[in-house]
Amino acid sequence: MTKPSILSCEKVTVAFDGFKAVQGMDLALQPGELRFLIGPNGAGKTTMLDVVCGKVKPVSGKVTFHAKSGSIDITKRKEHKIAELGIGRKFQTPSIFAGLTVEENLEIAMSQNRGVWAALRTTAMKKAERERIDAELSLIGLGDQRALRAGRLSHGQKQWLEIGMMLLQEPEILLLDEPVAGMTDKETEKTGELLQEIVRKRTVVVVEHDMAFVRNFASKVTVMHEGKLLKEGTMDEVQRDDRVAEVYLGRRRDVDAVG
Amino acid sequence: MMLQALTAPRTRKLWLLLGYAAAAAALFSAPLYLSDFRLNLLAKFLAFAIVALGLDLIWGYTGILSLGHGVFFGLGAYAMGMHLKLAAAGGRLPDFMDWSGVTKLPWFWAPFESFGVAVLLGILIPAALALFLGFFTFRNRIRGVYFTILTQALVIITVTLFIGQQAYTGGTNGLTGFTKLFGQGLKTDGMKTGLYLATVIVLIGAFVLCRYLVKSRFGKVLRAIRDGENRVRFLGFDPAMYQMAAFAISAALAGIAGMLFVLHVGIISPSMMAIVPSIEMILWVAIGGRGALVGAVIGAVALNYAKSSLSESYPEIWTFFLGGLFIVATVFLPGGIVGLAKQIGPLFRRKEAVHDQALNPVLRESNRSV
Amino acid sequence: ACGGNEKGNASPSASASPSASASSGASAGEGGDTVKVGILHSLSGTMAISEVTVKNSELMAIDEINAKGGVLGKKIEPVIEDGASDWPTFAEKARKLLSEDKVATVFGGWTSASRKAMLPVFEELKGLLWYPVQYEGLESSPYIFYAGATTNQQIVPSIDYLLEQGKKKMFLLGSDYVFPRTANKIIKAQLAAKGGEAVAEEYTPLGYTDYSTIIAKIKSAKPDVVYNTLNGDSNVAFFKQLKDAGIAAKDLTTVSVSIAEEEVKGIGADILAGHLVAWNYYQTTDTPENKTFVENFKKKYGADSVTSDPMEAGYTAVHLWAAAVEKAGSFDVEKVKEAAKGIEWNAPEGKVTIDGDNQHIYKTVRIGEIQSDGMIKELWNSGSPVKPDPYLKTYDWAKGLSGGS
Amino acid sequence: MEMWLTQLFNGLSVSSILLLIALGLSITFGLMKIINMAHGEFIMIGSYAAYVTQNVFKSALPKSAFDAYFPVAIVVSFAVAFAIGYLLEATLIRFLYGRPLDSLLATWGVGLVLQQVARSIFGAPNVAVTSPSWLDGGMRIMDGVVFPYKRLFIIGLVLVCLLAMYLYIYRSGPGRRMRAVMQNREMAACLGISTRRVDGMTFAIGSGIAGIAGCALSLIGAIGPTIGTNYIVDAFMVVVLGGVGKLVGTVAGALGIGMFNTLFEWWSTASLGKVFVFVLIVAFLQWRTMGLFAVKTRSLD
Amino acid sequence: MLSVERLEAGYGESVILRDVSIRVEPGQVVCLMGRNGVGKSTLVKSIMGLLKTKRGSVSFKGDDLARRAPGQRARRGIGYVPQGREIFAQLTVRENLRIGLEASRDRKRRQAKEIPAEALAKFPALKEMYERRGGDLSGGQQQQLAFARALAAEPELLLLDEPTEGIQPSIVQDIEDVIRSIRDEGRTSILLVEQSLEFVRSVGDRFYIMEKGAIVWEGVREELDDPMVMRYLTV
Ligand SMILES: Nc1ncnc2c1ncn2[C@@H]1O[C@H](COP(=O)(O)OP(=O)(O)OP(=O)(O)O)[C@@H](O)[C@H]1O
Ligand SMILES: Nc1ncnc2c1ncn2[C@@H]1O[C@H](COP(=O)(O)OP(=O)(O)OP(=O)(O)O)[C@@H](O)[C@H]1O
Ligand SMILES: NC(N)=O
Ligand SMILES: [Mg+2]
Ligand SMILES: [Mg+2]
Repeated sequence: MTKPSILSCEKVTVAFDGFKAVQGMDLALQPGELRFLIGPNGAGKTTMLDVVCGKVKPVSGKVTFHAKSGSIDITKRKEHKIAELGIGRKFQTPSIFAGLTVEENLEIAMSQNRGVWAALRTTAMKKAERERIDAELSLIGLGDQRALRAGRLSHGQKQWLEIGMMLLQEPEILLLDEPVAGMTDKETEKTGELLQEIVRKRTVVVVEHDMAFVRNFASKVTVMHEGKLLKEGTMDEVQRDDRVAEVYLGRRRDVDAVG
Repeated sequence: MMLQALTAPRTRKLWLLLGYAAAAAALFSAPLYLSDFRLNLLAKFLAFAIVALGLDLIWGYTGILSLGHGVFFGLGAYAMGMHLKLAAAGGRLPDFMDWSGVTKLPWFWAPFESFGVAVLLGILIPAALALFLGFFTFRNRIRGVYFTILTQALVIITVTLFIGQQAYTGGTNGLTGFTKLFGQGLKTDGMKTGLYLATVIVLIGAFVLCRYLVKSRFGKVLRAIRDGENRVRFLGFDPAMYQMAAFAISAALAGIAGMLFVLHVGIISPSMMAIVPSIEMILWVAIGGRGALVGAVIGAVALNYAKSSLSESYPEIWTFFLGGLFIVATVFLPGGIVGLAKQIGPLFRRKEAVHDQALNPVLRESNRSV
Repeated sequence: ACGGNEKGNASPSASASPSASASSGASAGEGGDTVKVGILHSLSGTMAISEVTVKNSELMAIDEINAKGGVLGKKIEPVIEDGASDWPTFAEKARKLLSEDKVATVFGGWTSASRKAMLPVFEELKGLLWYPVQYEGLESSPYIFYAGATTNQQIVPSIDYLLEQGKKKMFLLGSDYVFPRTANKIIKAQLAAKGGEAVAEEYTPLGYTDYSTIIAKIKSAKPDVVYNTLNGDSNVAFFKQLKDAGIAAKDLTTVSVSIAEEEVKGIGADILAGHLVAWNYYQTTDTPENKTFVENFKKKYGADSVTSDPMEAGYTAVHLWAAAVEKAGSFDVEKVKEAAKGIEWNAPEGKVTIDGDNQHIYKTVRIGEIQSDGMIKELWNSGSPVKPDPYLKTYDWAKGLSGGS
Repeated sequence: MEMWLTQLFNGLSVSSILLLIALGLSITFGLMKIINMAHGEFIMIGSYAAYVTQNVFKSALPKSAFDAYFPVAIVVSFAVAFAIGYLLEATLIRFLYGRPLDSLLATWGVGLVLQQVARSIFGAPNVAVTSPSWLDGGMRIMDGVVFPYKRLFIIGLVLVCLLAMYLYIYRSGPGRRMRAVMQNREMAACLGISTRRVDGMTFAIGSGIAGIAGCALSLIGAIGPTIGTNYIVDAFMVVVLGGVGKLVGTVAGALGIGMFNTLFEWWSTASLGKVFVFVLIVAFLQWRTMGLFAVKTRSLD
Repeated sequence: MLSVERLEAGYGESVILRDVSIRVEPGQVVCLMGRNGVGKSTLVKSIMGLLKTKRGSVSFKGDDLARRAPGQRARRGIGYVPQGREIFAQLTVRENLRIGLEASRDRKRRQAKEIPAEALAKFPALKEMYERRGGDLSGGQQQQLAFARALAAEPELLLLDEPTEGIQPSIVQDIEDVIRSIRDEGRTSILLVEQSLEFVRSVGDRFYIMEKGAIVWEGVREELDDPMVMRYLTV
């Protein structure tokens, strides 16, 4: 805990009709960190991301975003304000705008003035914006589909599109919920490389179940179980933990053998 | 290759432009070839087309179904009606007030003495009401049918109040008996042609405005809201602001249409703000093809034309045909009249409607939002 | 002539519009051996329950006239249009009838709103409208003939009748629209001047169907009479529910001004028996003309069908127009109007006369009681036709009613 | 005291009628997501079915049997509306799943056609149904407080319909299949459910219940081609206010609107009472944006 | 068991699959691989009957399925775990499973009040969530539910579209075990769409690789070597 954290969650508890999905969870992120959040299905990972991006309000606990201008209590902000602060989110099931073209999806996601007036006055994309989108399109491999309605993309292509949108949004903190689900191994690798690229400029939290992926790219891993923090540390430390093995990784497999 | 890519969209644009120009020319020259009666009808339909444009903006593009646009239409119409009534009264009290025991012109009637103020209020009052309603509902994230029902409640509240305040609104009879505009007789040939042409110009203006809106980034955000309101939120936009803006613009257009309607038809009464007219407005857009501005215009004109001519030809059973038309249109023209152009073998395709996302994603998506 | 519709002749419409008649010089509605007239009622929508029967009686009158050789030797050809219970549609169709079909006259309308919507069209195109329903008065357009009762031919005398019977406390119940509100305003002034009392005034939205609370209010107000200006479906709900609440005609007098034989049929005579109504005509009205009228009507529309006041008014209107045309010797609107002044005709309701001053009609007022067979028994009548006074100028107590001017 | 009792009963009675007209819609709209603008016309069908049944009894059976017509009429109303609903589903509605807005347009057309059919068959004016004598009069609770038998009967009928619907939807195999199909038609099909049959049955049941409502309403209201228009808005209000897709919501919606309406109407006037109720609905939705019993989901939208 | 011959299918106007032929023999686990968007899910949907085949045929146990609706195919013994889970969100876990029983060919089982125990044996965690609504479960829990739901009807052919997506490693192992045990029992054949090479190598008997809507490679486990992978599965 040398550097001041950019985001800190303290004792966050979330309940749905009495069911506690997250209980007293702590999480602190350093600027420029690539953090992996793992844990069994239903551990509360997605819910935790929901809290950070404002989708779910915790019943108790504090979530503080340490911006340059000062600390901000996230739990009191509306979603779009949180997004404006610089917290971006990719959802577990791909959620893109099905009726818009691939290109339009990216255009909207692109960092910009998001007020009504500004939008009313913008008719055509500026040259710089065009170029950014073109670059993004080739990065996510959807150049040929740029004019296609996004609803017609395959599952994996939608994933890519959403990642592309997140990158154009240029958030300070990027929350990725299972970004490589449904991708081929090679694509997974490519995504990982992309992540390392991104993390130079921002902080990233990734929720994943693909251990090979986690292993290859993670420096620090947080393990959740039943809404609580189970273990935090390097991948090696986590792997060696018996409880993690028991509830999450599985008994037999030697994780080192993966890949 | 390069050249082709450049020219293809361009020629299409050229054709489109040509089409618009031809349509505009046909409209402007209508007084030359249409009878008095038909011209009056067309003028009314064109006024309806303006409401349809606004509805398309809020429904087709933003995915918000308002069954309350009759109110906005009516408020605009009443604004103009009040002006005309005062003009007809020529400085005295409007006749219905007189009979209702009102002795002095109510304060809120006074501003409508001026044509300019009346027009302004005819636009601003609907827009302000829409903003007011939108401010609460959109910020509270009232969506889908819940919003739709809320607009129906708005209709019922407004209509009941207008009926109840007979001394100030003319009650169920509404406002009629208009005679003059700008001191000129309303029924002179020159005035009628002038009003018709004014309607054409306003319609074109509204069309250009809406086109600009949907092509701008604002329009893209609206469509994004239609597809996934929350997702838009997490991108940093405040959907409520966009929805409010779209709703208010849409209401203002309805108000404008209402003003023109009164000038052509000579009556506004609460029944024109009620549930049925409000639903009919939606039907125009649906038949024309939502999510396409031309569709809204075509739908409003075509459907009203069909209604008029069907009821002229079969006065006793025309609702059979009109109802049948709706049924056939939804089953066989899911994209509306405009969608018809885009699909050739609809008969065969309907069978796989459930899986057929490719057919018309806009349609499916906007459908989903209710 | 074309009723002063200069544009109709001057514009090139004849060549462009397929429906425009080729003989552009011909008189209004005249084409060879026939003359067109418009019939404009709601044949669809919520008002069709009332208006369709009026259309039927008007058509029957036309048949009768045609059977006798028509008017001025021409057969009448009705052009039927549907007002669709929508007021702007009434205006649209009126315009169509006058300027496209060039009809000689129009019979139509029921609600005041529909009449108000048509009025400017008739005044603009100088066409003629015959309006067959009782209404709230306060109107006198030079292009409309009012064949139904105005307030002093129905409301006012019925209140006088009730007061004479010693019924002073009145509960005013109406649908929320112009006719009931205006009628009640008049009634309140009349009661105030003549020692009666309006204990309550209630309006329910058109189409309202639950009267339990209203009935509770009636119970607690304990009036002598419920003066009922409800319209349409609401009447069915009100009377069915009144009966269920254990209130029969013997317990509480009601007087209705919008329930005629047709409505009785739709509510059920068992429910309405004993309740009072006020009109100018009943199926039972004892005149030779009515006998044939009812007979012919049943012959044409079935033995089950009944006749009612608005139907009779519509029927009478057609005959009055024909008489006026014959007298004028022309279909020209202005000439017909001129000729119509003072025309008398023996209608099913008795002798009627067109009042030249306001184009209303002298009508006999009748209070009746609904019988268990669905017919209405006359209890009282005004003896002679009452002169129409749409603005109630001849009634002292009505002076304060309008705002002054 | 007696006024309170009467008004409480009236409130309950109004609620029961609202519930009756909304129950069928809670299926066709609440579960199937068909914006069924022809719902009012199915009520109308039920009323006319009662009228026809009555006429048959009048003309074909001895006078003494007349009073028995009403139970028969309920069954006939259900059956006729059910059959027409089934037919409609098979020929039209099935093209409209997942397209609620198109369903609005098409069912609006269906409503127009059905009204015209009724007008052509039965004539434009209203027709009368004579209620059976055993429903005449009322139960005397105390001096000045009478609970009409018809109202009591309707309350009872609603309870029976409600119970039957509850058992069917939430406690039976067909009901489970129905809910599965309504939530995810494609997946239900993939799991071996005959979606065509379930769809047809569901719409037909919703229509049939509207038919029962029409039959019951013939006791206290008008019977004419356009009576559906009197009920349609209220029916939607009830279903939506309670929370779309929840039977308990529909009950709550009906009770809420019915009670408040009666209360406001007592305090003010029928028109103002209506305004108050609708203002209250608008205000209420600000607080409960998805109705009283919102269906909560984790999904993004 | 299942034989797809020269299938052509797609969405509306757009044809995705061209001339696709695959076979699944009884008791086999056949794996279908390919990059995102090549048409794997489309093929599975066509087999299930969710998409209309434009040309070619799908036959199961010797019958042509062309005219059969998805429900009929399910009742003939095809089980389906779709990509994206498609849980009935408003139904409880129990109800979801009971819907799964609908396709049973055994009448008793179809009308059973309780979920047969062996259907749940492979996913014990579900039992604890019986009364919760399907939509409330986490992604991985839903995936398990979808799997169990498909197994409830004892299908003869199971179509699995990326069943391990979003599943925690230990359960992926369990699923692997489940698939293996199903294979060992020999009563159910499996067509598995899967991205993880490691996973398919450990359970698959035969392999198909797709590219742009066509089968470009087929073979057995030993033939699925690194050059093959490099060629068809890298980006
Ligand atoms: N809206 C809700 N209502 C009820 N329960 C919920 C809701 N949202 C989440 N839960 C429950 O909270 C728990 C945590 O869910 P969450 O989605 O956060 O898990 P997760 O760690 O993301 O799992 P996975 O890896 O499977 O995606 C789960 O048991 C889930 O069922
Ligand atoms: N509903 C749809 N409408 C139109 N086109 C679609 C639809 N779904 C998929 N497609 C198109 O079909 C092609 C194949 O999609 P499919 O879902 O079969 O891919 P996949 O191989 O399963 O990919 P993934 O691994 O990403 O799931 C894609 O190019 C996609 O654009
Ligand atoms: N004129 C009437 N009764 O509305
Ligand atoms: Mg998750
Ligand atoms: Mg796939």
